[in-house]
Amino acid sequence: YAETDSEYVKAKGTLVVGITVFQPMDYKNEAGEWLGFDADLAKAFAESLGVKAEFQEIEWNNKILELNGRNIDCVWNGMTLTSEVLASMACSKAYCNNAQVVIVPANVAEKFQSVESVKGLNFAVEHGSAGMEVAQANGFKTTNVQDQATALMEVASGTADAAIIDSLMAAAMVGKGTGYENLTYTVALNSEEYGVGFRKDSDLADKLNAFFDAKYNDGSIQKLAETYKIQAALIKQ
Amino acid sequence: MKILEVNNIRKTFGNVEVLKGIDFSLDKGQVLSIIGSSGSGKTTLLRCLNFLETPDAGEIIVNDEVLFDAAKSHITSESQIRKNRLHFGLVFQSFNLFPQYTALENIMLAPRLLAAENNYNGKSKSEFLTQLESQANEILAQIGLSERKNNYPYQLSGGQCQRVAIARALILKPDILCFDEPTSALDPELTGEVLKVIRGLSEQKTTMIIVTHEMEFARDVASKVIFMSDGEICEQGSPSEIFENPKEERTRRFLLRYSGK
Amino acid sequence: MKILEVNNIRKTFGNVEVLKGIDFSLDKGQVLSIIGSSGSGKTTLLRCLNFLETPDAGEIIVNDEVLFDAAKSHITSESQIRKNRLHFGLVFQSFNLFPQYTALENIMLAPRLLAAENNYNGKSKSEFLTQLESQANEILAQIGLSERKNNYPYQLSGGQCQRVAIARALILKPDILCFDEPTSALDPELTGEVLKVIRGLSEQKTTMIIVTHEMEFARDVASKVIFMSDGEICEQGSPSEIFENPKEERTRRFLLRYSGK
Amino acid sequence: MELIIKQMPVVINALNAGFVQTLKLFSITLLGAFPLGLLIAFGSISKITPISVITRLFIWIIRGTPLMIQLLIVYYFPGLVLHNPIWGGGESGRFTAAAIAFVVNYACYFSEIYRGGILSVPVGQQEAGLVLGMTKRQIFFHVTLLQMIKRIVPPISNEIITLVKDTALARIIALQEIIWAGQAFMKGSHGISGAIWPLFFTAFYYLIFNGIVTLALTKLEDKMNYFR
Amino acid sequence: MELIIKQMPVVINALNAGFVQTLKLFSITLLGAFPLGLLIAFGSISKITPISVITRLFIWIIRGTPLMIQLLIVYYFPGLVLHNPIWGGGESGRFTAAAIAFVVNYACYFSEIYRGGILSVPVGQQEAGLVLGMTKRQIFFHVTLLQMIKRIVPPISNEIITLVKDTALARIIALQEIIWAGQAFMKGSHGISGAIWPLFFTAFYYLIFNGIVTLALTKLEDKMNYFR
Ligand SMILES: Nc1ncnc2c1ncn2[C@@H]1O[C@H](COP(=O)(O)OP(=O)(O)OP(=O)(O)O)[C@@H](O)[C@H]1O
Ligand SMILES: Nc1ncnc2c1ncn2[C@@H]1O[C@H](COP(=O)(O)OP(=O)(O)OP(=O)(O)O)[C@@H](O)[C@H]1O
Ligand SMILES: [Mg+2]
Ligand SMILES: [Mg+2]
Repeated sequence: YAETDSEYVKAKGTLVVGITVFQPMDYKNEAGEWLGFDADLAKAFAESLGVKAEFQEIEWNNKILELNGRNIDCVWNGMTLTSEVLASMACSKAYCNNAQVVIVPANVAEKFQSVESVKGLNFAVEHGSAGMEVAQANGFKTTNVQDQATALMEVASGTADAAIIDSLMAAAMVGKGTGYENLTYTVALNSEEYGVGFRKDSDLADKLNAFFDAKYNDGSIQKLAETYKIQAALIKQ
Repeated sequence: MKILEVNNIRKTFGNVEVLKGIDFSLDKGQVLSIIGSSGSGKTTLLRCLNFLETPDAGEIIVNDEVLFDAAKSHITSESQIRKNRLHFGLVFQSFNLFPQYTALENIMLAPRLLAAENNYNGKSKSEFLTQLESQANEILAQIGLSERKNNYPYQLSGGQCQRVAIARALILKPDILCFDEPTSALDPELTGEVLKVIRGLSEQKTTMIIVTHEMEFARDVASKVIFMSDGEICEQGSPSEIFENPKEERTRRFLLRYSGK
Repeated sequence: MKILEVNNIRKTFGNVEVLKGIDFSLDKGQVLSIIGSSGSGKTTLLRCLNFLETPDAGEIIVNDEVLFDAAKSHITSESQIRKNRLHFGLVFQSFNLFPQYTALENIMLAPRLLAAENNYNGKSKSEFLTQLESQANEILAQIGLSERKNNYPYQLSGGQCQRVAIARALILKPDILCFDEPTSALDPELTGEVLKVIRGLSEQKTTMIIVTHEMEFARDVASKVIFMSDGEICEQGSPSEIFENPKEERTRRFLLRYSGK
Repeated sequence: MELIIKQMPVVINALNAGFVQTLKLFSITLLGAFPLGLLIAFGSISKITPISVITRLFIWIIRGTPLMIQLLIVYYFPGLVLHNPIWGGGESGRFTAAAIAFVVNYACYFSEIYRGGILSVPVGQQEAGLVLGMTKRQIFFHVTLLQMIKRIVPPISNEIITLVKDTALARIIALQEIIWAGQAFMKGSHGISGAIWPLFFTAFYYLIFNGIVTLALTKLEDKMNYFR
Repeated sequence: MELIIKQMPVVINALNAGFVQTLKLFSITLLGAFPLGLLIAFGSISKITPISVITRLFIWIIRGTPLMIQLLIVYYFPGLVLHNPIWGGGESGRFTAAAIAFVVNYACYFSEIYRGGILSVPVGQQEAGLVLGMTKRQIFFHVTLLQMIKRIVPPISNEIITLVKDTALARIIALQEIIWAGQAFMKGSHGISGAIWPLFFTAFYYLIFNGIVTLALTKLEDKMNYFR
């Protein structure tokens, strides 16, 4: 391999970005093109390196395999910086705030507005996710599923009482005008941050940090955040 | 003394009339040989006698009891048919021994099940079984297979299998024992031992109907010969009448084919 | 005029000696019948003559040419064996016709492939094929199957299959045509037509070796009979010598078994 | 390498737990599909046309779609479409749903094998029984059944071997079988994260499981060889 | 319901795209596994003991482990352990890896069928050829081959039907086949999110695909019935 990760990426001319479908960070428009807050930023970052961004959907369970096996170059997909993530990847600074929120059917939402009130519920959480960690920390009963979308479906199908997912995702996927109109989100169980993951020892994490600083200073990140209505969650760089 | 009377048996498969009115009768202790070319209906006739096929018309009378009357056949119960079958025994061309049972078990299975239904005719089960086994052993000795009684069919030669099949039919003491080409699935060398057993039975005055292609044997052992052709009895008579002075052209032509000249 | 000489052929499978030194000879145009009980080594002997088995000892001489000498067998090339085989033809008990070819194609396949290797002996391909086909048609007429030539084996009766197998061997014009129980897989009724064809060949002075259980036929058609027992030639001679005055006790006992008395 | 040796006991423990789920699913599928398959087979050769037509259509649909989709439908359909989440969300509900999907799927495959087995016992065996005055019931139990079993052992064996591997599909509805347990170490579990070897290591479990099942089936086949 | 009708065209489009991947994988697996299976079959009946032992061991391992794990190993092993990510991360690399895993897996299954087919042609056919002065080569091509093909059509058909459904496994390495495409609407894709029906709808694709394949195979079987 090339000396550093950035040389490796430049040599092949593409930055392969590992993603899953996650509104509003990464998703496809009706023409089939990738867009979203993360997707747009990744395109810009790749451009700054002089390479092309290539988006690759992955099985979220396999993200570390994908990264270490060099099938992708980074995981940039609203990834919460959990202790496990920090331990196994070289991560950028946090760029976005997030919270783990409780999803329940809208018709019973009133009963579940506090951490205390949701204690007895049966939760669906994504296996290995920040949501799972929070649930365990609170001593909740959980069922671990493959991804957050499945966790939502578990609540919709009644196979779980509630789910814990990212607040950003919740904002985009549940409630009026979404596919899950009968669900809503209530309590936030923690606050946490999103970051971008690279291979361990990669120099790209630092390069991305510098890129974030520059873009924050010229105000373009803020504008992008407004486009996707997540300006409230943005972290100052 | 007439043991069997067959009147006007007809059988149609689809729109092919396979039996076109068969009439014949048989006296107790007689041996009847049925010969005829392939497809003439010999097997179908035996199957009718054993109630494996239901004739479309005709009667079957055994010992003056009407076992079958086509006109009433639809009201005959399953269990009545079962009883009727026991007047006849049938030995198949391909033996049809039960492969999972030894020779002895093959012979004892049917009488054992039958007796179990009737509470062993008032005997104790073990008493009955002892009696049955000694009876089976006797028959095995008669057919010369005492030493192979604990062998499975696959361990027996074709000739031995056929002899077990004969024993299996004999133990139920049928009035009339039928054979459908009992040696045609056998090596020529093994044919002899089966024919010897049948010959022995005829000497003991067992009433038998034998469908066979062994012309020499048919002539030898039969008291009466029927030549079938195309679903009809073309000619019947004593062996010497049929084999030495066939009246019908068809009979003559059929017999000629066997010499290969 | 001697066409075949077999000297001291021995063959062992594992540690069973199946052929214990077979010696005999045959004149051109003679018909040899080999009889003997099951397991006596008749099939093995035919297979040795056709190079399907390699004898452990002995010689096979055809027309004074030594085709096989056990002492030198290891240096014989594949293609030499192929050539040697063409002196003999073999008709199997179970016909072994090629199921995917019609009767005509079965007969023509081998000569066609052989000729293709030799550039059709200088002829053009189409000229050769026309000749071959008319030759095949001639043989088909001879065995009485002209009308069935475009049928596949499964559409033919056993007797018809066996006749095609004979034609398939004949078209290669072997010096000696061998038959291994050519009728024992057939219904007795179909046996006649095959025997008739073989009889026809013998009338045309075809040299043949016939392993058979059809005693009457063997006696009829053979100019010489060998009785094998336990891997040895127990007795040989003219048909009347063997069948009417067998010298050996074993021969007598064997012949008795065929009558079923 | 050293790391692997240190992690080994933890991993083996977790994989064993996953393997227990695999094993449970395997056994219950067999126990359920054997009798259900026979029932379906009788349905498919029934002389009552509607029954046989419906049964055959059902078999065709089940055999024509991936078990993966069947699992998703069995588990999520009641809640999502019927608004009646009968399974509950716990591991035991998932297991029940998985077991039902597997049993039904395998029963359909088995039923076709049974059908072939029943039809392949020569009719001469039945006729021999009839001629000896036996009832149809007696013939089925004393003559046909064992011969049928003998004939279906080899194809059923193939299906059982396939089942060993198919159990892995249950992870689609989050049943934590052995591959799930192996993958957990990639994401972080029991204090180990980013370890791939446990996932590949599950292959050995399958090989050994498979070997044992194959051996047992060969034994069974041998046992049936006392007759031919 | 109305919503579904509105979403239908978009969903169908996306599912079609996924189905093309399924179809491609299916065809390439067959094209590759047919010849490779023959090669492996020859290896497994080779008279050179090391070759036959190694080939059989290989077949045993491949048939004894889930295709799912084989997919994971083929795709991730080069990069993770050999530090040589030969597949790249794109869809085409994933497809190549999936194709290789499928071809090898199915070739092993096919090889066992070929082996059975070769051994089941009666030895009398060979001997008849020899006695007529044909070479071994001529016998293989003019006598044995077609009979072998006839015998293996039914078991190969079964495997092909299984392959139709097995293609779904490729999603484990993120190959976007039809079930993946169906699931995408749960997460949000083409402006639709939280829709479950597209996933269940994929079952129809399988049923139809399966029906067509079954029909084609039955035709083929009929064609081989010109002889027996
Ligand atoms: N179940 C059946 N359905 C239709 N046709 C039948 C059936 N059984 C027999 N046949 C036909 O009835 C005719 C007589 O057959 P059968 O078996 O009685 O003849 P056969 O005299 O015993 O002949 P073979 O000597 O060949 O045994 C044949 O044309 C046969 O094809
Ligand atoms: N390939 C072989 N391997 C081992 N033993 C064999 C082989 N071929 C034949 N034998 C044995 O050689 C002996 C002679 O067999 P062969 O087939 O030549 O007898 P046969 O006289 O043709 O008998 P039949 O009349 O039954 O055809 C038998 O004991 C047989 O089991
Ligand atoms: Mg008949
Ligand atoms: Mg022989």
